[in-house]
Amino acid sequence: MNPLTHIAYDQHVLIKLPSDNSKICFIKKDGVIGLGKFGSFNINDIVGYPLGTTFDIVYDSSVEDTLTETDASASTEVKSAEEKPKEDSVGSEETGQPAKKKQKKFVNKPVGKIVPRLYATNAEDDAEEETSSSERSAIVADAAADLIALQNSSATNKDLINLGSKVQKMTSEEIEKLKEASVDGQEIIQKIIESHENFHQKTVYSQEKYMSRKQKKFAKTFTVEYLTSSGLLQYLFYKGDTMRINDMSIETMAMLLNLGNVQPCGHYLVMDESGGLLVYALMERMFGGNNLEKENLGTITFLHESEHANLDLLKYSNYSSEFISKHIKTISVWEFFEPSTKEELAKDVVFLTNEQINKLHPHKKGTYHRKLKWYHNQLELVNIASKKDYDGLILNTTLQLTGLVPKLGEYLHGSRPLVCYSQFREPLLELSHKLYTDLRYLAPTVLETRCRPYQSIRGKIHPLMTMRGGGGYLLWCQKVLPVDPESLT
Amino acid sequence: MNPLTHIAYDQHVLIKLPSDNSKICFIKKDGVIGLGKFGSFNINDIVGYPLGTTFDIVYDSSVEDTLTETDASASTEVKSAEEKPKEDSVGSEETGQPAKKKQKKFVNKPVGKIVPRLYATNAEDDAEEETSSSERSAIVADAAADLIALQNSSATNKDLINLGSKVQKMTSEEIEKLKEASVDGQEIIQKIIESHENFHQKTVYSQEKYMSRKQKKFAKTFTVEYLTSSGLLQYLFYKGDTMRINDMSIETMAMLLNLGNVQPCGHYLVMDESGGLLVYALMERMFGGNNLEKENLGTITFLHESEHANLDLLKYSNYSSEFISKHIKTISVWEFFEPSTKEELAKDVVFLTNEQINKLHPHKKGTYHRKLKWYHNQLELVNIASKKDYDGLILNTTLQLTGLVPKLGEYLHGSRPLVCYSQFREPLLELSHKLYTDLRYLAPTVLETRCRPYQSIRGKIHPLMTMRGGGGYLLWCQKVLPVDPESLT
Amino acid sequence: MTTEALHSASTDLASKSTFQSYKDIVQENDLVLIWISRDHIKPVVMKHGENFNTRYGTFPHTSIIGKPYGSQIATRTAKANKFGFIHVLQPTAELWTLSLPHRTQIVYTYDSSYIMNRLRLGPNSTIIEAGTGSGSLSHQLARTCGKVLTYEFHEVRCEQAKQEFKEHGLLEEDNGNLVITHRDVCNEGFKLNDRDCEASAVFLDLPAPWDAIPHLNTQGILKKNEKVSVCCFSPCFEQVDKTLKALKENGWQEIEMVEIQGKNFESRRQMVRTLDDAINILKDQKERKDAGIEKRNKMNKKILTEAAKNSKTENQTENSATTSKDETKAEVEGSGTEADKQTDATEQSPQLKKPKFNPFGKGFKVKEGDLNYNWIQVSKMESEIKSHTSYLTFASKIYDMKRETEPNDQ
Amino acid sequence: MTTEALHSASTDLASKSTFQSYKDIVQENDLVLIWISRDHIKPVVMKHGENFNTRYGTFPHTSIIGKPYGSQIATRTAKANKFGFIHVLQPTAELWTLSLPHRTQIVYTYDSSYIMNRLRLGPNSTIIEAGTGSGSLSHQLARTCGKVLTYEFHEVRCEQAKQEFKEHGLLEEDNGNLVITHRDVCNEGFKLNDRDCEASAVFLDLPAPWDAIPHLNTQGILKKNEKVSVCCFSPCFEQVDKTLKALKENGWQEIEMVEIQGKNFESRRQMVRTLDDAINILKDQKERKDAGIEKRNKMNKKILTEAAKNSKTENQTENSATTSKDETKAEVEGSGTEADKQTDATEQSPQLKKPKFNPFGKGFKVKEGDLNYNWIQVSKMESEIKSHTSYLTFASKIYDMKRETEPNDQ
Repeated sequence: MNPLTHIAYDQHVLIKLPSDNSKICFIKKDGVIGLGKFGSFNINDIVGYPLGTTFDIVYDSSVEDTLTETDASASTEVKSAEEKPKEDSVGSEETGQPAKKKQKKFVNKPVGKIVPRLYATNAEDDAEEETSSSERSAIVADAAADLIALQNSSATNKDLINLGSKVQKMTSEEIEKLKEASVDGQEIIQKIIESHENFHQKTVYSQEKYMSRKQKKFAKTFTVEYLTSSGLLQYLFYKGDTMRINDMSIETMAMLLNLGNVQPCGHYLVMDESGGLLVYALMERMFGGNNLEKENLGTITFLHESEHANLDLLKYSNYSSEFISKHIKTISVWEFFEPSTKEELAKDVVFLTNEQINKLHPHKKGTYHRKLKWYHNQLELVNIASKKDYDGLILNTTLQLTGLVPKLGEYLHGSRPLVCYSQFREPLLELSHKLYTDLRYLAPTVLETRCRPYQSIRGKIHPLMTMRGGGGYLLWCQKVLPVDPESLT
Repeated sequence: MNPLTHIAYDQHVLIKLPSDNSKICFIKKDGVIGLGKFGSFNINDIVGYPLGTTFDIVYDSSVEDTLTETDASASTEVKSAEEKPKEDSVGSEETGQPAKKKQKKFVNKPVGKIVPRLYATNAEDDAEEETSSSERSAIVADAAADLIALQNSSATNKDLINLGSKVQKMTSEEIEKLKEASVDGQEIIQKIIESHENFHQKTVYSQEKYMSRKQKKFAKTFTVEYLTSSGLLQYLFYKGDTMRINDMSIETMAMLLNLGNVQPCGHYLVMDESGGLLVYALMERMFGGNNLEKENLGTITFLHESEHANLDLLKYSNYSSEFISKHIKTISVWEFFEPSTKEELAKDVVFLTNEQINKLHPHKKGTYHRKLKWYHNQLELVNIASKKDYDGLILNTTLQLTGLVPKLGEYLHGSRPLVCYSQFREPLLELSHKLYTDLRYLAPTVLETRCRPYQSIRGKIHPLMTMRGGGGYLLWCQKVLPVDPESLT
Repeated sequence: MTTEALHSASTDLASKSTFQSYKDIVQENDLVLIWISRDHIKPVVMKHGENFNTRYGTFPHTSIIGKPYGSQIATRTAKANKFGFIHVLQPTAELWTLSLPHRTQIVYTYDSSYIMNRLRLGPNSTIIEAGTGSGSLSHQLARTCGKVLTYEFHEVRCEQAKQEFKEHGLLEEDNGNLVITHRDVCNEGFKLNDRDCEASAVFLDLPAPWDAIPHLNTQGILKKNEKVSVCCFSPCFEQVDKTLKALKENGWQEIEMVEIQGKNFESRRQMVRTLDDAINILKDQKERKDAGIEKRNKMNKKILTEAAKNSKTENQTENSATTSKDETKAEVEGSGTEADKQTDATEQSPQLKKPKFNPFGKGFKVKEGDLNYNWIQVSKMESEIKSHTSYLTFASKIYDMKRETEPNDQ
Repeated sequence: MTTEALHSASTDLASKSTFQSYKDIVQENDLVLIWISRDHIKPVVMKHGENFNTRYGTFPHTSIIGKPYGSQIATRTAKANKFGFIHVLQPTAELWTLSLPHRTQIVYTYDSSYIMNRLRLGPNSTIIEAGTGSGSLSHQLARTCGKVLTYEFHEVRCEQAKQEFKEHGLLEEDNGNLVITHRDVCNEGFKLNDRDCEASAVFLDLPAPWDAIPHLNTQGILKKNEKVSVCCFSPCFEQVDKTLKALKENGWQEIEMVEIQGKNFESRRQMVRTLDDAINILKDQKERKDAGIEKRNKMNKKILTEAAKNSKTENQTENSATTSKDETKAEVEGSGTEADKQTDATEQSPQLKKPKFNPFGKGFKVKEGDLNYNWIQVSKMESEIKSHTSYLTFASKIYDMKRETEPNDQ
C-alpha cells in the first residue's frame, strides 16, 4: 500500500472532524480511535481506503452511551500519537476550552461501524450523491434557502422574536436518541430544521450560523487525510499553538518555498524555530513525502540555536530515520561558526589499530568505540561547517537578523536566494536596510501574503467574516558577487 | 442659487473627465472652459444645473479642429484656477506624461454646444436612458458580452492572432472625423467595435481593457461636481501630488473624522501638513460646506510649523474669508509653546489717547495704527495659546511624534480623542509605545483602513486589478485624567 | 468651585444630547461610559446613592459625579492597600459602537466613516436609514447630519431602539434630530405620515435592498433637482448583483461597489537576541556540563522557578501585554502606578541598558519589555481579523433635473 | 582554473534544465538572466563574440562566460573613469516570472506558490495545466512536479511556448518532464494520443473552466482511487459561480474559493525632525528678519541652489531610493562603490551622529538617509498595488474509490 495515497498501517494521518477541528492519529494495527462525541471506530476498518475518504460512524440503536473498556484503550491510542496528551484529549477539540474542564466531559462513544462515502465517478452518477460534510451543509442550507424563496423574497427575521429554545420543537433528548440511532448526521440536521418553526424567518446570516452550529454538533463523520505540512500547520493553528511556529501562515510558508526555489537536488542551509515544520515542508518539495530513491538528492543543513536540534514534528512523517539522517544534517550555531579543526579533534583521540583494540579490556573497548564515534560525529560537523556554496538560505529565527544574516550569507552560492521569515515586519525592515547597503545582496524585498477564504456556497457567497490575522512576513533577495573595486582603477 | 447643490457663479467646481481624470475650475461669468481634446464650452451654458450633472459637448460637422482665439482664452481661464498652470495644463491630464511633452500636444477644441444628460425620474421612464459615462461603458461592454454569448460560451481569444491595427478596420482619420461630427462618444465606440473584426474573439479581460481605452479616448463628456474634500483629495491623487498631503487616502481621512468625533460645536487643535485639505474636511463636518449661520459654532486652532500657515487649498472653498478667519485660528508652534505675556506685549506699545493720535503727524499716525494692529494680533495669539481643554487633537505632521504629542496632549480636555495620522506605521508604533506608558492616554490603538474598489458591471464583477497603495495609518486614543497617586496613600 | 455651582453652570447645555455636544463635568442623570478595559465598556446613568460594581471593587456614583469627564476613579479593593481603577468617559458615537448592546450585526466605524464620507454627510444632510438595527450607525448619523430618518421593521427591536434614542436625547420630539419609524420599507416604502422626507442620502442595511429601491422613487422621499446618494450594505455577493440590477433599472448613476478592509495593530516588543548570545549560551551549557556541576543545575532550576513565579508565563504575558495597561490601571497598587511612570521615564533611553546574558535560553520566561533586556518595537496584527462585514454599493441620481433660471446670488 | 577546465567539469549537469538544477559557472550557450534593475531583467543566451548592450555600456558575453553565477560584471562607460554594472543570474522559475515576455496575463508567485501548496505538488505529482499562456506557471510546475501536461489552444502562443520550453530543456523529448499540446480542452478534452494522463492535480486558467471540468471525467485523465485536486483560476465573480456549479455537478468535494492578497514593501527612511528643531528654525527666521539681513538671505539662497544641485530633487530622491541600489551598482564610478561600503560601515552607529540643525526648513531637499540627519526606518507600501489577480477555486475528488485489499507493506 502506498502511504502517500492510501491509509496504511504505521503512519500518521490527519483526521478531520465536522467541528473543523482535526487530530493527528497513528494507524496502529488492531487499534481503536476515539473521537469523543463524534464516535469511535476500529482502525483496521479504515485501512486500505484512499486518503481523503470520508467515513460515517454508524451505531445500532441498542448501543449504550457509556465509556466502555474499548473506549479507554481507544483514547490511550489517540493520546500516544499526540505530543501533549492532556491538551489533545478528545474533549478539547470540540470545546476549545482549557484542559481541566474538558477532562470532566471526557466520555467517548462506543466503537461504531464505519461506512465510507463513495465518490461518484462521473457527472451522471452523482446527482444524488452529495457526500462530504462541507457539501452536505451546503445542501441543507440550499434547501433552506429554497424554502425561503418560496415564502418571501425579502427573507428577513422581521417577525422572529427571540423566544430561546421554544421555537425548537425537538428536545435535546430526542436529538440525542436520533444521534445514536441515525445512520447519518445529515438526517438529524434535516429533522432539526423541520422542527424549527422559525427557520425560514431567519436572515441569511442567522440561518448560516444555525446550520453550521448544528452541523458541527451532530454530524458523526470524519475524513482521513494525508498529513501534509499544511495540514500539520492547520492542526497547530486550531490547537492555538501557532506561536510554536512563530505564527507562520500556510500561504507565507508556500511563498517561502517558491521564493527559495526549493527542488530535489538542492542543498539548503536552514534555521527554523518551528520544530521541524518548515523542514517537513522543504522535504515535501524535495522528496515528495516518503523515502524517494533517486540519484543526486539534496540535503538540508539544519542550524540550531539550542544544544539539540528540535525537529520533533518530523516524527509524524513517512520518512525512515535512515533517510532523515542521510538528508538532514543538524549542527549548532556554535559548531557551525566556530568549528574545531580536524587537527584539534585528532588530538583528543588516540587511534588504535585493530590489534590494539582487541587487547583492550571490554569495558575500555566500549569507551574507545564511543570516543571514536564522537570523533566521527565531530568530524562530520567540521565538514558541514566547512561547506560553502549552499543553494538556498532559508531562515525562520527570532535571533537578531542584522547580525546573523550577513554571517550566514557567506555560505551561500552566488545567484541563490535568501528567504527570511519573521512574525513581525520590523526586524525584516531592519534587515532590509542592512542588506540594502551590502553589495553582496541584490534587491532585498519585504513582502506579505494573505489568503482570504470565502464561504463558497452558491447563492450565499461572501468572504468569511473573520479570518486569522498575523501569518508573518518574508524578506527575499539574491546573493551576488560584487566586483572587486580594486579591479576598476 | 445654492452653490452646495447647483452650479453657481464664482465658485470652484470639480470637472470629471471620461479619462477618470479631473480638474478644478472656477465658474466665472462669460468664461470658457477648455478640456483639450474632450472639447470646450461656455461657462454660462452650465450655470444653474444641479451639481452632479453630466454634459455632452456637441459640434457641428463644419467646425475645424484648430486652436482658435476662444480656445486660447479658455485655456487661460482654466490655468488661472489651477495652482501650477504648467503641470495642470489640459494635455497633462490625458497622457500623464511630463509637462514638456504635453505642451507640444496642447491643442484645444473649439467651443461646442452643451447638452445636459437628463436623469430619469423613475423606473418606467429610464429603460432607454442610459447616461453617465460609467454606465455607458457598461452598456457597450454588456452588448459585447451578449455578442460573445451568442457566438461561443467559452469566450476566449483562441483564434485571435495579434496583427496589430490590421484587425481594426477604421482608420484613425475616420475616427477623428466621427469625433467631430458625432453627437455622442458612445456612437463612436459602437462603430469602432463594429469595425473591429476580432472583438468578439477577445477574452473578457482584453475586451474590458479595449472598451475602457476607447471610452476614455473618444467620449466628449464631462461631469460637474461639487468640490468635496474627497474630490479634492482624489484630484491631487490623479495629479500625482499625494505627497503634498502625506499620502493620506480618502478612507483614512474619513476614519480620522469619525474617530475625532468632529461636530459643529467642537473646538479642535489641529496640525496638518496637507495644505488645508484636512481642515477643509473638518469644516465640512462642522459647517456643511458654506457659511453656516448658527449659534455655538466651533473653531479650529491651526498650529503651523513654518512661519505662515499653509491653508492654500481653502481658496477653493465656498466659505467667505470673514467666516474662515472667525473659525480658523492660526498660530505657529513657537507662538503656541512659548507665548509672550500680555505684559511683555504691552511694553512694546505706547498707548495713545484719541487726542494724542489726532495730533500725530499723518505718517506717524499710520505707523501707530500698524503697531496697534500688531499688538492686537499678538494679544489674540497669546489668548489662543492660553486656551486648554480642546475637544479634539487632530494631527497630520511629520515632526517627531514622541516628543510632540505628549506636549500637545496637555491642551486636550479629558475624555476627548486624540487622532494622529502618519504616512508610515513606524512613527505611530513608536508613539503608541510612548503613550502606552503615559497614564494620561487611554488605550492607544494603531489602525489601517483600505477601500477596495470593484469593477461593478454585472456579469463581469471583480475587484479592480490595481489600486492605490499607501494611504497611511492612524493612532487613536482618549485623553484621561489619572488619579494623583499621592491621594491613594 | 463646588459640584453644585458647576451643575448649574452647565444647565444651558443640558438640552443638547451628550452625543452632540461636549460636557465638562459629570452630573447626576448623565449617561457615562465606564471604561474597565478595551473590551469592557459599560454605559451607566449616574445616580447619587447607586454603585457601580466590578471585580476590582465598588464605585459609588457619588465618587464620580462632579468629576471632570475623563477622570480615573479609584476605589479600595477588598485587599488592604490595593486599589481598583476605572475611567469615566463621555459617550461618543464611536465609543458607543464599542460598548453597545448588539441586537443585530452592527456597522463598525471602518465602514460607517467611509459611508458617511461618501454620502457627503454634514449639517445640511437629511438621511434615510433602513434598518436601524442596533443603532450604532444611527448615533453616528445623528451626531453628523441635520436630520436622521431611521426605519426598523422588527417591532421589538424598534421599540428598544426608540427607548435608547429617547434616553440619549436624540429624538426629534425631545429637541433632537432623529425620527424612528416602525416600518417594513420593502413593502410599505418610506413615506412618513406628517411630512415629506426630502432626504439627500439613503443607507439601506436590509436583506433585500432591491425591494426597497423602487420605493425611493415615490414623490417626496428624495430631494428633487439635486444630486442624492444611496449606499446599500449587503454581506453576500449575490445580494450585490441584485442590488446593481435594481439600481440600474431605477435610473441610478455612478454605481460602484467597494469593500472596506480595516485592521488594528497591537504595539508589542520583541527581545533582541544576538547570535553571540546564542553561542555564549551554548558555551556556558557545555562548560557546566563538562564540569559536571549537577548541583548548580539544581540551583539554577530553583532560580528559574523563583523567576517564573515573579514574572508571568509566556501565554499570560501575551494576554497581559494586550491589556496590561488597562489591567495595570485597574489592578495595581498605588505604588504600581508610580512604577509605571518610572518605566516611562527610563523608556526614553533603552539603548543605555546593556543586553544581559540570559543563561537560561529560550525556556526562561521573560516579561515583555523587561528592562534587563533589549527590545525592538513591533506591530502585531490581531490574531483574528474581521475580514468581511458587507459590500458597500454606492450610487447617485438627480430626480427631476431642471435648470435654475434665476440665480439669486448673482 | 581556466574557463575551459570549468566548462568540461560541469558537462555532467548540462543535460538537466537550468530551471531544474543549480549551476556554478556561466558557460557558453547558457541561458542567463541579466539583472539591470528590479524592473529590467533580460534573458540572454551566452555566445562568445556577442555583446549585451545597456545604456550604461556594452558587456561582451566573453566577459561573462566563465564567471560564477551571481557575478557582478563591470564595463567602462563612454565617460572616462565611469563604470556600468550588471548582475548575471541563473534563471529560476520565480526570476523568470519577473522577466518573461508577457503573452497573456501571468500567474504571479503570490498565487502560484499557494496553488502549488494547496494542490500538494511535489516530485510524485503529475499535473494538467490549461492553458499554458505565458508559461510562467509552467516553469514553476516543471521545477517542482514529476510531470507537467500543459495545454494551449491559441496556436501561435502554443508554438511560442513550445519553442521556449525547448530552449529551456523542459520538454519530455529532450529529457525534461513537460509535454505541451495544442488543444482547446473545453471542446476536445485532455486525452493525449500516446498515453493516459493519470494526473493527480489540475490547474485550469481558462475563460470558461466549467466547459473543461466535465472532460476530466474521461477515463485515463485523472488517477483513480486516489484523491485528486483541481484549481480554477478566474478573475470575475460570475465565473466563480459557474465553476462552483460545474464542480458540484461533477461530483467534486471540498469546494472552496479563496483569493490571495500579496503586498511588497519598500524600505525607506523618514527624517527625525523634533518640535525643538521647528521652534529653533522659526526663531532663526525671526532673528534674521528682524536684523533685516537681506544680504544673508541671498547668500543662503546661493547655498541652497548649490546644495540642490548636489543633492537631488525630492521627486528624484523618491525614485532613486526605490532603485538607488540598482542604480548605484549600475551607474556609480569605482570610487562610488567604495563610498557605498563606507555607508554600510558607518550605518551601524547612526545614533552617534548629532542631528544637525537645518536652517532651511522643509523647503530644503535632503537626500534620504543623509548622515547629517537622524532617520527612522519606515516601510512604504507600493504606490500602486496589485489588488486582484483571480479568484482561486479548489476542489478534490476520488475517482473509482475502492478499498485496497492486499496491503503490501504490512
